[in-house]
Amino acid sequence: MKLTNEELLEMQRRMLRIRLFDERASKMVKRGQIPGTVHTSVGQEAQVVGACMAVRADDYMTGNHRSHGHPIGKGSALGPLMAELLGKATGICQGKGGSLHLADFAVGSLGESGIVGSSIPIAAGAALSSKLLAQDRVALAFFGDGAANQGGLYEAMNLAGIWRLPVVFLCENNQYALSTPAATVTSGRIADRAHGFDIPGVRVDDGQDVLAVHDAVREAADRARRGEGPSLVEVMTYRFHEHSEGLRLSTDYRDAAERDAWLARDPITLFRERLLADGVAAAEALDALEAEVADEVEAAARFALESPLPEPEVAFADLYTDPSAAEVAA
Amino acid sequence: MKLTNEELLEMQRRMLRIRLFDERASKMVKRGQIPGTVHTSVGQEAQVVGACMAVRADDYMTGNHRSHGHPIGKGSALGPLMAELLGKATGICQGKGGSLHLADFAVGSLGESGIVGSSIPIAAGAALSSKLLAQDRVALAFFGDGAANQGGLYEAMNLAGIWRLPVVFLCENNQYALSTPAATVTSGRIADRAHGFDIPGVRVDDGQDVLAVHDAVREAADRARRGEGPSLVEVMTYRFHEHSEGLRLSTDYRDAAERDAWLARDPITLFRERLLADGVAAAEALDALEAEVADEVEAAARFALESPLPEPEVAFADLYTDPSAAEVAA
Amino acid sequence: MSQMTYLGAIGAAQLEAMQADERVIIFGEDVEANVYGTTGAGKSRQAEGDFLQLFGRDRIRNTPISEEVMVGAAAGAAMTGLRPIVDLSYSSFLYLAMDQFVNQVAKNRYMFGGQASLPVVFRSAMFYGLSTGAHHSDRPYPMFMNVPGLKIIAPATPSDAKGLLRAAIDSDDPVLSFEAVPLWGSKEEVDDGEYRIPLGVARTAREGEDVTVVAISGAVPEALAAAEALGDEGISVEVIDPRTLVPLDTEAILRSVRRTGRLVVADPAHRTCGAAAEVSALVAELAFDALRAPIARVTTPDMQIPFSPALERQLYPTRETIADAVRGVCGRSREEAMA
Amino acid sequence: MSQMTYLGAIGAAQLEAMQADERVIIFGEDVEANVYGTTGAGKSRQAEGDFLQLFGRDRIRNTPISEEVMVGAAAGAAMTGLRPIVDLSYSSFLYLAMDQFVNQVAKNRYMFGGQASLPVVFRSAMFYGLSTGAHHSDRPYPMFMNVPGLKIIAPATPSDAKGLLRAAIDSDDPVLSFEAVPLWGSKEEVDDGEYRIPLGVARTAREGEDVTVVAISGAVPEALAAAEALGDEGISVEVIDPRTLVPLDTEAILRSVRRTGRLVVADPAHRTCGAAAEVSALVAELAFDALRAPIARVTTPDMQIPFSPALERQLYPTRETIADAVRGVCGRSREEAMA
Ligand SMILES: Cc1ncc(C[n+]2csc(CCOP(=O)(O)OP(=O)(O)O)c2C)c(N)n1
Ligand SMILES: Cc1ncc(C[n+]2csc(CCOP(=O)(O)OP(=O)(O)O)c2C)c(N)n1
Ligand SMILES: [Mg+2]
Ligand SMILES: [Mg+2]
Repeated sequence: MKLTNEELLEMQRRMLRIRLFDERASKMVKRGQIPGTVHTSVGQEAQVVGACMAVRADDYMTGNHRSHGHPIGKGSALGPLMAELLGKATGICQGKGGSLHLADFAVGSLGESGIVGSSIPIAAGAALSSKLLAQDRVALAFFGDGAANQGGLYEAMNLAGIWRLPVVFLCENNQYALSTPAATVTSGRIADRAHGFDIPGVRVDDGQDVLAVHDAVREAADRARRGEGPSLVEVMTYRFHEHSEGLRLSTDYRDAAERDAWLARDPITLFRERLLADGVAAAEALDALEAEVADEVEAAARFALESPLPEPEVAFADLYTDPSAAEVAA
Repeated sequence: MKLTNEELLEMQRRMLRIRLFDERASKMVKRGQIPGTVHTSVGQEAQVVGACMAVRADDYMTGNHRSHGHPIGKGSALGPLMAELLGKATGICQGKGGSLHLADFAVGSLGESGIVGSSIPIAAGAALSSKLLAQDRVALAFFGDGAANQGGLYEAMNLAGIWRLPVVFLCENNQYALSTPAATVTSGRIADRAHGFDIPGVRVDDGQDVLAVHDAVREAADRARRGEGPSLVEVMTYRFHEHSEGLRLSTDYRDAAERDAWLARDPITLFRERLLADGVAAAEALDALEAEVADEVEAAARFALESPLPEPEVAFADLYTDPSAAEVAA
Repeated sequence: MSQMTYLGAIGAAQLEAMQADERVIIFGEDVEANVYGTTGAGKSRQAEGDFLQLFGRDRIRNTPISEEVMVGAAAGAAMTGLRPIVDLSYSSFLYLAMDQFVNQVAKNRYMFGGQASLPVVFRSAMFYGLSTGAHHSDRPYPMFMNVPGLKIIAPATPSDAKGLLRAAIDSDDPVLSFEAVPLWGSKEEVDDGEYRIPLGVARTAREGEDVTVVAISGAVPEALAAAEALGDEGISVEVIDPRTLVPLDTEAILRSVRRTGRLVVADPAHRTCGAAAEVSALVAELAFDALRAPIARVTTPDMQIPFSPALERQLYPTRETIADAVRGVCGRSREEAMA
Repeated sequence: MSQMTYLGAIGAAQLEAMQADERVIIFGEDVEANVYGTTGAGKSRQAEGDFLQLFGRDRIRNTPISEEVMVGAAAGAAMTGLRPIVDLSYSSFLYLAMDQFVNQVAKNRYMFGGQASLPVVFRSAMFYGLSTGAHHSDRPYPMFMNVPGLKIIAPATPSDAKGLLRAAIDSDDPVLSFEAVPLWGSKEEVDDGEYRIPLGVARTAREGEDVTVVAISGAVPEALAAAEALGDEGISVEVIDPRTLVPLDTEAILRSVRRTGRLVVADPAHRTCGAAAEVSALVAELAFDALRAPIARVTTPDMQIPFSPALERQLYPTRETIADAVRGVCGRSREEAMA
């Protein structure tokens, strides 16, 4: 698919946003500024952004615990996301969701899920709305290789298959679920699992290449929008950080040589080189882009740090739309 | 696979047992002698017996709501089964299970399940025991085409795949789940769904042929016993009765021509013809076999009808192994 | 007004709602054929009340047997503009979708700081006392009552079934409807027009002075029958039917107990941590001073449900066991009462 | 005896049981790497307590993220000769396997007329108060208490954790173990030898005269702290830790309340139909005559758990809220107490 230079640069911008946002968040965890933990998408930016930019701004999206990349990739403003990680009143979820449960309905993000695999059926439902209400929207469901062993995925693939729902099931295969190598707990190839459901299943072997991911997802999204039903896209990638920030395992579950080989293929560096080689932008412009994003992330961090904590009574709002029911509950 | 004449006749015997048992039970439902309802395997006898006789007497088995055929196929005595359907004290489960929840541990039957799909993981667990305790047993898991859309099946196939558990997943595809045609709610072919899990998935197109079923399941069971892991066998068949006895739907969800075509292929008649043609037995011998089974079923019915109801306090036993806990509960 | 069964009322509420709002859709296993008769007056394809013919396959959708994705997809659809009614048939099947109920349906609005609303109704029927065995006989509303974010209705009469279900469909919050199969055939005069019974408002099914019986779902007619019998013994029983379990009309219960000074709770669910426990605990905390006797619970004991009628029959609250409990809290033995 | 943490005690019980019986196996997500540190004293592969090294991959098994089949397969394995311990990590993940818990694990023995026994333990950890958000903070034991056929332990001290878990593994019935992460680091002297604490026997954590506090899991240390503070105010508090929620030691609770005449229940679960409701209802039914004041529940309100510590902190029972409730049932305001 031919992308404009602007689109290509926007890809790089969003990858940078994810990278710098997550690195900043990582630092804030270390400094004790973020309660709990976060799961970064560092190393997986191409996989996230390639997919998000292959769908429209108003398309639906669901995600998982590795949660910041998805809304950022979909176009969320950074400030309210960062504030959410800090549990601030200005957070996108008013501090109620935290890192694991980001949602930004303004960009179609219907929610990241802390429960592995649990948001996949939600995407199928959003696709049903799109179809019945003629919204012409696609639902993009992100989940990991670990989640690919949750039964709900197969129920969702089947339902989307028979109802020809516009869903793109996107498996982020970073080859590990926490300390567990996918190879030891996954029988067969994930992409192939779609075939038994009469659904296209493709694997993007180089998930560090944002364009490769984009093209595969674009094809799936176009197909979905044409009313031809769902697809499964499996993207091979790697997380550069530990499963979550602060987690330290004594076991070396990832081979050093393997890790080095993947670390050498940083998706952002690779794409920068490509943009330069293809003459899409000059080095200065790309440097400027990086600086711009760095400023943006810094501003988001400042916004988050300076924002107030929510008032305690906020804990008692928003359980129901109906305030009288909430009162009874409290 | 070469079967002895005795084995061939035993197949016919067990098919007859299922047929006559279920027809008898059907009558007893109509007469109000059986509380609740029953789901018969009439028409599906070849699929049940072909599978059950492809495994050993001490192999494990789990089933579903279409529940009598499985234990009968596996060799259960008929009296305690029939008594269970009537809720009698002499029932195989003391009247606590009823038709939906037959279990006969003596023949490896670990339980039929009223919850569609829910017993499949149990079979995987039994296979794990077999493997770790070196019992050399296979676990045969029966479920319907409807159950093939439950996520638990895929979790179980994956687990059995990676752990190379000796499981044979046996899908009884009678083409309908209650009033719902499998074709309308099933994306793709069920047998093919195994492939994505790196598991052999075969379909027996003529599930009215007891030997075809037997051979496919035998191959899967042998493979499992050799330590090579699970298989999925899908058997195409048809139920001759309504979903459950007494159920009357105004909708004609099954096409008359389709039904007639299947009814013409009665697995018991077909096998009788084959036994005659192959000279395995003479007509008189087969008639005698039928009469014998009819007597057996009649005796079971009599046993059931004449058996006493359980004493009310039986309701308060067997929740826990530990009687003191049960006391607290009561 | 016209005579309507409980089951007919359930169908009528859905018919009204489907006609009133195009965003209302129904999906579930075998809903096209209306196998359970819960979406129409008759089962015939021709009769009025055949939803498939009235509304078509877009809005009446057979699903695969996939409870987890049914519930999750309904949540996703509700978050994006539809107002689904999900027919889960037997209440015992809800467990298959428990993660979706607890982690998505109940939590999404709250977790996302109010960005989502989930106008969705999950209907299921409690087939108990009908020899359907342990896998089909559960009455699992108490575990859902322990999940903040869900609303729960449990109607006991045709009028309430119609009005509560309609209010549930109108609600912008997720509602679970637990319908009692033993009541399917019960009949009464029901308003043919559109009406809603607000969630969270109890009904005084019978007024009385000496003792309050809070009765839930299928226990309501049993409690009324007990009250009738006790009236002859000179015990005046007030029967309160909460109708909605979440939000619960605590005030109505307290008001009654403050007057009568005695409480019996009749609840077909299992005993431990059941709905009866909650009602009892509320009263022991908030109306203690008015209490003149122990609070008695009449529930299903903590046993699974056996198949044989010889075993099952004894397990649920009946007019006899409720009456005995009432006599107990009134300080009378059955013998005294009979004398 | 040696100093042991709660987490260490959990590891010790499993180590003992694994050594004592070859049929005991452990499976769960990331158990090989002992990600949660619950199967050994240390996390190092070399240290004693590294189960993978001691017992090998047959008996320590990493699973896929497939809670439903994990629980179902454990049930099947338990029915056929193994004695599995399933590590489900967070309690909030149990919902994914709810059907297996309720319809298979709890029912199979009963439904099959005693043919099956299910010696299996399901461990999970309640990560609450730790900013893990709504998807990781649940304390769902009440819904399992409503399911007949399961046993449930909820230890509050290292000694109890070791003895109860060992008894659970020895039990021929299925046991759910709810472990409180806020207590993981708590320490005490624990018997190094093998011992079991029988299921269904409460522990009097502190003796007192004026009021009984039944405290569950993480609420136990809070209740003890409250008791300490109240002692200075002249209120003598008895603290009962049931330790096992099913079967519940009803007698111990009743005995205490009959003496003190007052009851507060401190329970970190959600309020409606929670464990506190059950304890309250039992007492309101069986020790009513001894009661001199309303029964107060101190629980988590019926809200989902927000992420921000500014919001979350206030939700769980604390020494302050427990003390306030005790003062309340003793007829004293906090102001009076302070004066
Ligand atoms: C249902 C459920 N089970 C277990 C967990 C604990 N957990 C959180 S992330 C994770 C690994 C997920 O792996 P994968 O899906 O591959 O995503 P990744 O972290 O690799 O991006 C696990 C086991 C969970 N959150 N939810
Ligand atoms: C989890 C669950 N959902 C729904 C049902 C209701 N139900 C019982 S049998 C049945 C159809 C099952 O179809 P299939 O698996 O094909 O088996 P068959 O009856 O055709 O042999 C349904 C929907 C159930 N028992 N359990
Ligand atoms: Mg992964
Ligand atoms: Mg079928």
